[in-house]
Amino acid sequence: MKKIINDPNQVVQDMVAGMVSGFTKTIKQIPETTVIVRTDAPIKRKVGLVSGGGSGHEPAHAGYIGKGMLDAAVVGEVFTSPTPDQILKAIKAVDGGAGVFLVIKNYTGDVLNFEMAAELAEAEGIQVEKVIVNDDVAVEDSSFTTGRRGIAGTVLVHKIAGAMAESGASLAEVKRVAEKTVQNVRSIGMALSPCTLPAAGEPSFELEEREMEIGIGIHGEPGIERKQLVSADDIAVELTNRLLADFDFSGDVAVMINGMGATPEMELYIVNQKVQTILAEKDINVYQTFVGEYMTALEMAGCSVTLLGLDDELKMLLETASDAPAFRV
Amino acid sequence: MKKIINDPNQVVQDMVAGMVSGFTKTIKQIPETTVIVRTDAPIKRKVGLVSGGGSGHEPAHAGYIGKGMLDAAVVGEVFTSPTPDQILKAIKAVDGGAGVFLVIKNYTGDVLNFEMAAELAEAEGIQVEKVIVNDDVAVEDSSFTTGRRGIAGTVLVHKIAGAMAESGASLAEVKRVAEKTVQNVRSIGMALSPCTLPAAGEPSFELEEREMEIGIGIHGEPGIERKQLVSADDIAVELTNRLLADFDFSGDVAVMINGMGATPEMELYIVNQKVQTILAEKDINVYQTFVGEYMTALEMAGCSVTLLGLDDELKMLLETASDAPAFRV
Amino acid sequence: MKLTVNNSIQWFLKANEKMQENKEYLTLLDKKIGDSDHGINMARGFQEVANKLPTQDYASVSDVLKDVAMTLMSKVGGAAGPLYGTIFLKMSTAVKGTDPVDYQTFTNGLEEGLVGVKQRGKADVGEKTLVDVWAPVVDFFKQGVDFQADQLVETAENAMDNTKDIQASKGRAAYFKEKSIGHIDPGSTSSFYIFEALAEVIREGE
Amino acid sequence: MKLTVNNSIQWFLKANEKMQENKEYLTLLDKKIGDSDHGINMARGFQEVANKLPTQDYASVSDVLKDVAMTLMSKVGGAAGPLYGTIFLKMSTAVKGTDPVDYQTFTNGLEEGLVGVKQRGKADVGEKTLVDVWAPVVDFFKQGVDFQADQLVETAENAMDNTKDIQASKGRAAYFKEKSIGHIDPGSTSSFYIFEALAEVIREGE
Ligand SMILES: Nc1ncnc2c1ncn2[C@@H]1O[C@H](COP(=O)(O)OP(=O)(O)O)[C@@H](O)[C@H]1O
Ligand SMILES: Nc1ncnc2c1ncn2[C@@H]1O[C@H](COP(=O)(O)OP(=O)(O)O)[C@@H](O)[C@H]1O
Ligand SMILES: [Mg+2]
Ligand SMILES: [Mg+2]
Ligand SMILES: [Mg+2]
Ligand SMILES: [Mg+2]
Repeated sequence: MKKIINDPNQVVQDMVAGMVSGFTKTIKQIPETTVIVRTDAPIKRKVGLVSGGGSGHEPAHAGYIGKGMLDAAVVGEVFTSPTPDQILKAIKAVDGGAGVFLVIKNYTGDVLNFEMAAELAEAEGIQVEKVIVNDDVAVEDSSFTTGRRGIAGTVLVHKIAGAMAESGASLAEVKRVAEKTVQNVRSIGMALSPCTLPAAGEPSFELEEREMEIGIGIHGEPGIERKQLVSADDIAVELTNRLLADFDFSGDVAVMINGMGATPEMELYIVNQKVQTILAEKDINVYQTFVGEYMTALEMAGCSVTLLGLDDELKMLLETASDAPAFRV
Repeated sequence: MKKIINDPNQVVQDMVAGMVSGFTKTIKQIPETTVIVRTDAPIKRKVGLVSGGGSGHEPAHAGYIGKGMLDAAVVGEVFTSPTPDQILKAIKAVDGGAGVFLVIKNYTGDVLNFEMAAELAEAEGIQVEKVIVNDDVAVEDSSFTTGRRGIAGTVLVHKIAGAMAESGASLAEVKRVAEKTVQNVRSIGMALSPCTLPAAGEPSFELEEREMEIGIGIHGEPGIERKQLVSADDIAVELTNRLLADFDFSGDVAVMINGMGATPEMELYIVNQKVQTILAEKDINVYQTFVGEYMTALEMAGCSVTLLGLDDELKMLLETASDAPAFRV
Repeated sequence: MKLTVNNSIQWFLKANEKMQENKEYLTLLDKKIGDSDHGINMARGFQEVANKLPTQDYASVSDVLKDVAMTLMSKVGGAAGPLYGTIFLKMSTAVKGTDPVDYQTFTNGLEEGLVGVKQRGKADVGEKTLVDVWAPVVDFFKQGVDFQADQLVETAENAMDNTKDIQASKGRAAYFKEKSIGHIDPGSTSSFYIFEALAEVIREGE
Repeated sequence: MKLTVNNSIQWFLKANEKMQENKEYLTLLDKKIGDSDHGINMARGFQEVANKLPTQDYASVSDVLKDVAMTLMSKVGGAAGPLYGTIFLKMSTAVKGTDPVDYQTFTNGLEEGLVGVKQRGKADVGEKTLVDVWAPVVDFFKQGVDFQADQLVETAENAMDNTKDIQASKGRAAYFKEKSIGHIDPGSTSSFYIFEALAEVIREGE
């Protein structure tokens, strides 16, 4: 394992310190926590927006803190949901009286910890609402299991809910647009090579030299299929077709080509080229495109494709200004 | 070699197509070239700003196109300077009558090709000025050799020259602030693992499992020393001290912690934490901080640290608005 | 069998030793059908518990259990944190008022813990989670007062081993679908260590 | 020796074959003391030259050389592109007006190319660049009219081999400082192929 770190058990503490260091005008760390908050929080009468999850997905989630997006991010251990006490601190720090909205990715750990935090906050008289993002079409949409994972589409939920909250909308309104976004967003990922948790010291899975995995999650969880590595165009076709098969995207869409960590931007653009071509062929109009690293899995090589169906309201919210360093509009 | 590409010999064409695809409101490709230009170019009476170089350094350089930064980027083959004919096309496309300014990184290939293009442009009656960025302190500053390389500091030159040009300043004024920036900026990089050119198919150098290289260039060119991998803090100390030994940074500085391609953002923040601590100990005031991927070397793992000494003029130019997707202010 | 404050502290100190010793093994199990962090998470959480318990003055077993619950809840994270937190919190409530805790009360506490974790995780027996160890152990306790520590270990161990044949339908292992079969559930294994530690404490008291 | 339009086209077609055959080798040399692209660059540029030359109607050797120069300049990139571009452009100018090109004019052309590339690259003999092959070859041509193709190959080959012992002070190899010693210069090697191709053309004309 080759990493630029100090103590493998201290990476999260060190990272959070380094996230705030040099950025004290805009964000602050709640002392003795791994919660990062806008310096101007809580904002009176604005719905507070809190997200978070395990770390190792940077810039998610702290990079999305800023006017027009998140008010706080709760940073868990690597690939491990943060705990209810930390989440509760974030909720309290951003509650400006209009309630707090939680964006949760659909993993057992995240759901349990955020739900417990929400219960604790409600017990203290804070109004809390939430949305659970489950955009990953690689997982069967079953009510008997945990269901679909939340992956890169989460970033678009942050953006849209954040814009709505910034406009002064009520908690119910924020929830409504967040849920609409979740209903309209689909993603799927793939990987060429694994990632290594600092404290584990070894790659969390193996892939052969000419092998790739379609449908992989952002913690290296298995996908749909392992198979021979194919061309960028063929990868783009497979991923895009799986999204189109799952949801009716006729109309306007936003496209996000997300790098998993180690993939050169060059390769993301090559994928983007083909995705755009496919959508054009199907008369799907691309309203906005995002290419870059938005939701990573440490140094995993690979990418994901996200499509979000847009109506006029979502378009408007997607375009509103955002100060978040990782999603500046 | 595992890459998400189609034909290894077509990666640049495919990438450029994918850079423009989905972003046609803001940028366009000059047909049959690998030149990318602002859609609103040429802008009357504004100095046109052109940069470029080999590809594989994304988001450099096309990510820095936008109001307040570059007008055009010329994309060469992977790690290979673009050719004079392409550069000339960029110059012509952005000349709004106030002349064109070239930001060149100090590599023999880049200097030769850009100089030839400048000669051709001047022969066609376009006023051209240039700056050669050589911020890499890992290379001896010798007049008998090629001299220092241009690395991540180049991005700050784009920003500052771009802001000046956007303000309506003359070619001479743009050149003056660009040169001031070059005089005040120093960088140094390090790597944990190599990168592979698509057409070469094999890593361009090797590093042992517990080895790192200090002072490496953005094409994997050798640095100062190969040695045992040490902690993030020790790496930060070594890199920062080499910068401080080379230039008097007392006063205000901008800090850039740049990822080389495969390094998780987590690790960049860990390095940032220590760099900020060192600077604080030396009473150097950090005016602004940038952490992310600004100038990469395909999927090389590693980072670089850049310091830029700031006076009031540079501060102001650094803070002015920029629409460039990879450097939005 | 009676559980004193001191017994209960010993229980968690021993459990911690096992988590530390088997940190890599638990992580390896989680690598096979999860995200390679269960050992790291449990070792971190139980270390905190072990650091804390000896420094406090506890009036009751219920208080010990509550502190264990809160510490695990705030230090483990992931799925395991709230699940184990819930178990020991429910147990703490159930045994409140009896000190030392007698067999019946303790059994009741275990059962409340099981009910709580099933609710929290929306999981039932046969989904390849720690419920598959807790449920048989609760049954075992309910069978009678006069048991041997070895039988407890055996029950928990068999239950753990049996998770190998189950296809996961809850938690991260569910993503592996039929490929989850053939691997022991990491959470069931950490639960086994907890009962192994309990058996040792009971044995010492015998 | 006289160089016709056809001879000169053959020269570059043969040179292209060598660039294609040795693409990997040139890249390997550049991996040792550069950035692993020299073979890729030269193969791309000369392939374009080889694609173009047979499709055009050239009135003079000068025109052939000019087209070679412009094609290399716009297709090779990196350091080698403008350097080889400059060489053949200068040569084109120098041989203009004599067709077929006689020995004296050709020698003069080579020398003009050398002067041009030294200026362009700000490099002199002994800096471990292609100048270290071109300079001795120009000297060789200047020595006399009556030479054998084999001697040309030998001269260029020795010159190329000699770059091994030089410490680079120009181009990317200069970053390797003393570690550049012991490796043959990639640009000198591609220049050797160009002269080897020239020798073959001369041999065929003998
Ligand atoms: N819904 C659930 N109900 C009960 N136990 C569960 C549930 N989901 C997961 N678990 C248990 O948690 C264990 C995984 O814990 P851990 O690896 O720490 O968390 P995460 O899956 O978030 O990484 C599993 O092995 C399983 O025993
Ligand atoms: N200043 C210079 N003058 C003459 N030749 C040079 C100079 N710099 C580099 N070269 C030649 O160019 C070759 C490298 O070409 P290439 O690898 O294509 O370009 P780059 O170094 O830009 O990647 C070197 O081997 C050397 O022979
Ligand atoms: Mg986890
Ligand atoms: Mg090169
Ligand atoms: Mg896990
Ligand atoms: Mg080269």
